Amino acid sequence: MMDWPILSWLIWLPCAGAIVVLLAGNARPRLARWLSLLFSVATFGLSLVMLAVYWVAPSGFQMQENLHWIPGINTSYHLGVDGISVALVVLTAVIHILVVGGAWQVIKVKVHQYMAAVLVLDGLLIGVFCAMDALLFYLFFEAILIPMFFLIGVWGGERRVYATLKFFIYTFFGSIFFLIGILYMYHRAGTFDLQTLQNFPFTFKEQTWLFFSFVIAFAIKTPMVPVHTWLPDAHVEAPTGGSVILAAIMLKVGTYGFLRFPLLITPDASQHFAWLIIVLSLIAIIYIGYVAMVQPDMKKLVAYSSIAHMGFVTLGLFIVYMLARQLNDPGMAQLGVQGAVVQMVSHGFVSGALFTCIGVMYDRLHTHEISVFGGLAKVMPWFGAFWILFAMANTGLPGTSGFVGEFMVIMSAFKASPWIALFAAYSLIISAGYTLYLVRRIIWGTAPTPKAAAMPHLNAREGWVLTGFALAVLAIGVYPWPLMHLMDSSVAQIVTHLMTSKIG
Amino acid sequence: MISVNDLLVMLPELYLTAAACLVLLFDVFINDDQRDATHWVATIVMVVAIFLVIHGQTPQTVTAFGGMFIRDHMAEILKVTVMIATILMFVLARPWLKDRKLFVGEFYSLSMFSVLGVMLLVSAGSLITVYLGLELFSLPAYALVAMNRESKLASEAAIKFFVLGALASGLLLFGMSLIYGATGTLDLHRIFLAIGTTSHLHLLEFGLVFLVVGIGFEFGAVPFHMWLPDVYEGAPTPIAMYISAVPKLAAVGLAYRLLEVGMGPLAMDWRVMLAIMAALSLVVGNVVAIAQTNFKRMLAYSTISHMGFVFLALSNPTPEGYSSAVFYAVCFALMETVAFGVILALSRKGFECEMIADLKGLNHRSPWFAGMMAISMFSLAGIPPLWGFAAKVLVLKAAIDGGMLWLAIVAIICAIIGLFYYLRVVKVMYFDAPVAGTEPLVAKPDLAARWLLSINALGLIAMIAGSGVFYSWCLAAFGA
Amino acid sequence: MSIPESWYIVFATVLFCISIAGIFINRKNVIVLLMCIELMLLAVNTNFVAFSRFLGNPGGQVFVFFILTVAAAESAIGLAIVVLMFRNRRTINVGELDSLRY
Amino acid sequence: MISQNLLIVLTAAPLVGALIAGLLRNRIGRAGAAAVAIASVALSFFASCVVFYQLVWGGAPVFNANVYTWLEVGKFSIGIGFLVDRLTALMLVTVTFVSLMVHIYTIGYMREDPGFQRFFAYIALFTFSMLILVIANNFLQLFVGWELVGLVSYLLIGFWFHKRKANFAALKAFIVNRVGDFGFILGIAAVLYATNQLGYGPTLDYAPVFAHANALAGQTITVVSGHPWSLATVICILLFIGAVGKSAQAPLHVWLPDSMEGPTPISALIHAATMVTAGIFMVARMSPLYEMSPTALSVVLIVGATTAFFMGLIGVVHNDIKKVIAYSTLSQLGYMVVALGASAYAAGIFHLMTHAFFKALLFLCSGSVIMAMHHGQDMRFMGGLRKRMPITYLTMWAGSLALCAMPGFSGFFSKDQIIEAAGASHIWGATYAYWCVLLGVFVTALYSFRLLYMTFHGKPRWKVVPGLHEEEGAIPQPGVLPHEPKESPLVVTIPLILLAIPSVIIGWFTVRPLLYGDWFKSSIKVLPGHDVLAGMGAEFHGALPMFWHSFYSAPFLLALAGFAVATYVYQFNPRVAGKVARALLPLYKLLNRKYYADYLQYNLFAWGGIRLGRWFWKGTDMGVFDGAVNGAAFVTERGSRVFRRLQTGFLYHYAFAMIIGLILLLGGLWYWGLT
Amino acid sequence: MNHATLQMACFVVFAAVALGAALTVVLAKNTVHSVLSLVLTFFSVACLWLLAQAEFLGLALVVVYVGAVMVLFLFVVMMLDIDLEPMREGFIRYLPVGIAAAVIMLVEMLGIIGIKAFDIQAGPNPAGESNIEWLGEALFTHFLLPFEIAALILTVGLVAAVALALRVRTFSKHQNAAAQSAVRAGERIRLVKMAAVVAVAPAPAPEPAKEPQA
Repeated sequence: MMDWPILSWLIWLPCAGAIVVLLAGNARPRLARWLSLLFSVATFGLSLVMLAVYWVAPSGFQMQENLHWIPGINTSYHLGVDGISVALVVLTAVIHILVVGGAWQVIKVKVHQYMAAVLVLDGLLIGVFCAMDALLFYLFFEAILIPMFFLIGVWGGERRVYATLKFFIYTFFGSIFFLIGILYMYHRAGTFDLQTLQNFPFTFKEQTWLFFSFVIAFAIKTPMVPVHTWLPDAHVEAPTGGSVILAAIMLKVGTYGFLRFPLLITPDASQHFAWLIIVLSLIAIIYIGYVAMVQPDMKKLVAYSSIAHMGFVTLGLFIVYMLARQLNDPGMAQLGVQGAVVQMVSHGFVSGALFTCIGVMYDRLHTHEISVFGGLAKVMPWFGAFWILFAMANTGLPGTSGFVGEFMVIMSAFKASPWIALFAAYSLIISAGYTLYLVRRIIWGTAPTPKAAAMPHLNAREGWVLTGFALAVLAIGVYPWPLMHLMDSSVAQIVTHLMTSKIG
Repeated sequence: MISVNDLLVMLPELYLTAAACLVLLFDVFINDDQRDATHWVATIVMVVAIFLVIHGQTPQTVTAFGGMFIRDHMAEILKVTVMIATILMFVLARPWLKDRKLFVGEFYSLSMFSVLGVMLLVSAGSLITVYLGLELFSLPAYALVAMNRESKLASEAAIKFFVLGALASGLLLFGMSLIYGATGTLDLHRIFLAIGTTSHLHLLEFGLVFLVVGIGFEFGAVPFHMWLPDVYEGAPTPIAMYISAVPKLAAVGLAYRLLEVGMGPLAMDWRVMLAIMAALSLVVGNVVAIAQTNFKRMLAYSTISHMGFVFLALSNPTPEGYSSAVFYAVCFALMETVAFGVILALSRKGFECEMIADLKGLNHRSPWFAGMMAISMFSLAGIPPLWGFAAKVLVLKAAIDGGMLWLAIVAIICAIIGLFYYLRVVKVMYFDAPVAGTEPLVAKPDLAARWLLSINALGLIAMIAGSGVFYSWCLAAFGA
Repeated sequence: MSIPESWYIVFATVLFCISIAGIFINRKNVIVLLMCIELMLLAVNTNFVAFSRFLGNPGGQVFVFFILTVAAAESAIGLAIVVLMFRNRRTINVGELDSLRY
Repeated sequence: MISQNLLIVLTAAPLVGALIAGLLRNRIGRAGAAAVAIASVALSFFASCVVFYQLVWGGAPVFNANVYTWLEVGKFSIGIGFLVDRLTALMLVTVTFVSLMVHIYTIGYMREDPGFQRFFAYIALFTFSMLILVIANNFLQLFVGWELVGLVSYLLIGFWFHKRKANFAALKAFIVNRVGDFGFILGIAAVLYATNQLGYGPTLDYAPVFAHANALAGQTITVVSGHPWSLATVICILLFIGAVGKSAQAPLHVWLPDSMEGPTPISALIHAATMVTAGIFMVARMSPLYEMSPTALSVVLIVGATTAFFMGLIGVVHNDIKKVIAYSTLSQLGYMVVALGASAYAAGIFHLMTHAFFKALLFLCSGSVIMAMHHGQDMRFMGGLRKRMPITYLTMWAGSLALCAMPGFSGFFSKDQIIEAAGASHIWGATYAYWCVLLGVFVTALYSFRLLYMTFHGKPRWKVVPGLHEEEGAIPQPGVLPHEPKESPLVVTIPLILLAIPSVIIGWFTVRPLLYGDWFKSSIKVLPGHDVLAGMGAEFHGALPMFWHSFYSAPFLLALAGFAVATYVYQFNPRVAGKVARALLPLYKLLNRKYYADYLQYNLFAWGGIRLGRWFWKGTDMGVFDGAVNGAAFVTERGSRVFRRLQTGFLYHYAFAMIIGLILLLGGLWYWGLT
Repeated sequence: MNHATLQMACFVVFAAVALGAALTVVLAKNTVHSVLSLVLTFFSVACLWLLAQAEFLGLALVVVYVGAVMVLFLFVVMMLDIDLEPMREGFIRYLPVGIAAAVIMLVEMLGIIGIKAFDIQAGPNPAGESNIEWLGEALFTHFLLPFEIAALILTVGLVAAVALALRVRTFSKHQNAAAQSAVRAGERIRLVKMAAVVAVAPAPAPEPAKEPQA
């Protein structure tokens, strides 16, 4: 069992599926749909197998595969998962099933290409979370831009070209510096192996430069203020599936990168500049909250709220230095990191669900304008109920997944500094403000137009997709222990690792 | 003394010489409507030549004709790639040539002579062979550019190409003469050795500048790049394809022979010059490409920027640096063939697919061609998981290892700018609606072209996995 | 033999510079441009001849031999292109050759 | 022994009921939904009674165990579990009883509402949430319940979602509550910080935190550098901010009056009897912590006293029947908070319980009136209903008397003790609090009787227009009815009666055990220095002596005065009211505008926030951040257009470029490179 | 005047003539004059080479260049009836630029080379008396490969020039005997059956569909 290259299968099965789906051709959309569902479900099944295997012995990197890739530069096809990766891989697989389901009848042109892009994204994103080689990580990290570029550009809204070019070039802009950072590390350490790099004693000056090369990449991907402006545009123009993947998983790629690179490879520089990230995170939480409140477009609003929520993730990741090193409290540091990761997973479901909801509305009236909708609670009662649930999760209501991560981060932040906790907790107010203000306008009240009053009810497919999201959101909210247990030892290792300084 | 061994060492070259002459003759004796035979003969000749190069491989470097000719792995890699590119040109160009009544035997024989020139150039062991190889390669190229005799643009391109090429070779020769004067030998290896003892170091450095200028011209590096966009645009598309791929490979060989094999001890001087040219090429190439509307011209500027990348690698005068330069050049050549191949395939009688706007909505008309073009564009932009990414990584790595971090940063900033115009091509193909009235493309009857193009394009994906093997070859070729 | 080598070098250099100046001055006439390049080659050849003589090495002179050969072939092709261009455009004025630009 | 399974049933039953009523609402129909919800809450009530019995008379020990681990990170773990001591048990019974009553009442009240099933799902869900809150054995679970009740409150206030005002009221309630929760979660974080700091491990379980509360003494936390603050004070004040929000104390009270936009049953259940008292319960639960911080207690005291008096005043000028009761609720909550601040936690809880009965009763009565008035709530168009709805009339009188602390009624026992406790307390601010609560009695009586007179007495100010077309949920014109108002049906009146009974009598036999009998045992902890109840206990000789004694006390006299004034003004000489209002115009205006709190809230926070957001969005986000990005693209593109001009197309320029390049390289070599 | 002085005097004279002629090439108004000046330059330089005892190359220069290449140039110049006026536009304007470029070059070059280092006299002629023999031996031993390549280059030059310049006259009439003898009657005559009376002119056949574009 352990020798079977399950991670490779996880990565390449959907990619192969994409080719198969492409071969189905434009003329047979039904076939393309079913095939892609088949492949995404198969991938999910595999991810569950992986989860089961991992669960047996949850420590360290498991299911490793290591093949030479470019021996000349000592880089290898090195895969492996720890608890955090496992969680994110499963998240990816689940979300993609929901995306395929969500696109079922919505996508009408070039179905095969759409599905292929989604499946390729599936594989590549799983690849990001499995890569244990810096260059391989980068490969997946950047390759995901291509299918996303097409998703937004081909099936997107009116300003899709602007949005997708901006998205692509912006993120490329960040990641290319990251590439230089990787290569510089190779220059110094002679390897791309992440674990070796994590133990390599870079000097403080080097760490500083590397840190910024990492941060610029991941900050854009995450995205953090002030390099977030691509996200609202991309979201607004993206088709529903694209938005869901973008929000649910691609943003996590950025924070996952934070976790793997600056946190562990340049711990001293990270410690030194943690204030910067913390300040930016807090700005994201508060400032972006205000910006979100006044958006006239639902997708923009949720996009901005995503930025704010990712602020919690970066916050949780970077207070660890204050906790673990300055205050010597690894327990709280672990709480912070764990909270950040839980927030990642949770936000995956919550934002994915919200974008799916918006997609459902878009399919009916072909707009994201808030002012067009109203009184959904009456027009589409079940849908309204789902909306409320996800909106509440977005505001971090206990019992939903949105609460868990925020709670943990605030708890640990208080130890780092009450002020940080104070600003972070402001999210309670501001997120309620923008989310419920949105809810008030679209769910409550009355439909502003006869068209909005005559929107058809949720169909079974939409219902199932939303139910899937809802179950995940509630499950994590009510009983997050399994998720945490999955990651506990990995997070503990990370915290232990970053407690030791590299510059002695 | 010359022995049979010497001849065997350069068997592929000899074979190709004979074959080229035979093709020339063969073509004289056949009718116009039998010209396909010439095509296939020439193609098969090239395939056999590849086989000969590979088959005759020797583990060590072998020299012949008293060091005039060097057969090493570097040369072999370049030769094989050049021949692959030429075969691609042959096969992809055939329908295009036929449509334009340019399907003539001279096309094949001149191309083969030109290839021969490249083969001699990259194997040159002496300044003389370098020069002669260069000329043997470029003279047919000038003629090929002008091949479409009715075209005003083609003759304009040819005259520009020719005059500037002649100027460049004049400058190169001037440098050679000075180096000869300073070292007293034409043999590259002896020059290398003589540099340590010569009393005319200034003369040598002076000559070096001229050599660098000549090399820069061959690459099309700023400020010696001016010919390149005009030639790309003016030349018949298959020739532009050839010029985009083959001279770059030749230039890598040229640079290696002259700069490393010959002027190696002066590396500290020339690498700075290359670095400056690299930076200029990157900036000018990428920035100017954005404003282009002609696809070929855009590719030309993109080529300029890519040559900046090659220089980036060369500015690290180590086996790693050269390996990555070769890697990059080979990769670049094969990416360009795809891009040009697609527009060749899209051109029809009376319609030249040249403008970026001509690609509008290609995905609706022919998803397959659109896909291949997209692969090529992403690869050129250096986006993983395409081969161009591996090449970019290796080059950047070489630059960083060579202490040229600043240059690497310039390169990546320019790469960001460059991304824009590659993406624009993809955008036009995928996001724009087809121009009204353009019906779906019917598959070209030429299956060979279609297949070869597909293999080439898919190879750009597959080679990301094969990069390791290929890079190892390159490294081995430079003895690392 | 009493002529110093430097004389040849200076001569070649001056000749070279004249050819450069010629390129600048006679911008428009492509045939004069080609002739300037011939001048440049002449300078090169002179260099080679002189070096060869003073080094006592035949290589330089052999090189000159090849340069002459190649230059002849090159001229042939170049002039053929010029003729072609003239046929197409009825001019050899480089100043009118700007269809390909930007 | 209390069985864990019983507790699970107790807690989960309403949830199950809610899920069934909510998710299968179309399957099971209106009757089914009502039946399921009522059954589940009844089950819960029954279980609560069993638990109460076991704990109080059965000698069962305090139950404290986790059901499952919710979160575990390293050494830190939190579960979802139950802590059942007497405080909890009392709350359980109160909550489930009132909830049950409201459930039954709802059948009648919401009879015609299309959202009937949804309503039952909500209130059952609310009951579940409240139980989670009450039964929690750790801070996290407390917060979970805390927020869940907020959610349901939000849903219920906005129950009539087509009403714009209801929507805004719901939004406001949620956000204002969130402001409180903001403090609350920071308080929890501070608790975690403290436990971590004090070395008994990071934990949020009540038991260890309370057990080690003494260790907080002298601990400080540096928030503003150079000014170490007492850790206990920080914790308590932060937690109290939560209570301020949830229990609608000034200045976060603004949501509660607005929340009257919801259906009346939930006003009774949530905004009078249960949810709003969560803050009181929480502070009582945290008594070990609050005892460590006299500063925090002072803050509590002052906030409570202020609310008790000044919010009551507003009630005097309002005409909306539910709003008056709502302000009364604010005021009564203030009383409870005063009790907490005076360390008379037991008194606070006691008042909580009695208040739950009589305030729920008052609300339900007002609901009954509103039904009769066809959803008209303005008292100016009522009057003379005494004859038409006698049960409502009587029960409302009973509730009002309890509210006014008329001797013998339940409110008397609890409120009197609070006033006494405030008087007996010696902490900073106690005098202010005493005067506030004392004068509050007058105010309470004033508005209570005003309400009764305006509603039930006098001449009818409504008229009947038969055949009037009734719009959805409300009459078109206030005071115009389609037919005669009549007494509500049995499902409405029975809960009224059932609630009226405890409202009247429960004080008699609970005052002694609850306040002076160490009834709460370990669940409430009071430091000897603060224990005002102990001092009062010395003078307490039983309910009857207290009853007799009260006729000489200031509160009674004040209540009587309030009664007299109300009777005079509203029963006999209504014109006086207008005159007084004109005479005290600034004061009247101030009260009528609710001290401008809403005005501030609306303009400063709501609109201010939106304006700020717009400014951020258009200015910073699109202007600066995005402008930089687009600007870079623009510059590049322009640069491209300029640079491409270099390629002039002229051959000689190309040659020049080459030669100039050569010259520059040569020059560079000459200048820098010559070795 | 001894031998050496004579040589130096000759050098100076020929060099001066060569440079003067070179300047004329550059400056002459008429292209024909330029070509002729170039011929003069070649002659003078050939003489300089002779002075350097490179007799073969000196002669070859005259033979190859003057005899062949220059004639070719002249031929082209004459053949292409060129309007000279527009080509001299900006002559004066660019003159200073050209002079400046040349001067800068010259200064840089001479500055870098450091002429002093080459102020040497040649040793005895290594070729002995026969420059041709000396050269020939090198050419056919050590430089055999380049020699062959040069041959190829000439071939290429030929082919290329032919390919570019040869115009196949499609209208020229020439006999193809084989084709003539292989001709058949059917290819020349078409027998058409016609009705005696044509009732209605048949509608013109629809245009054949355009061949599918690919």
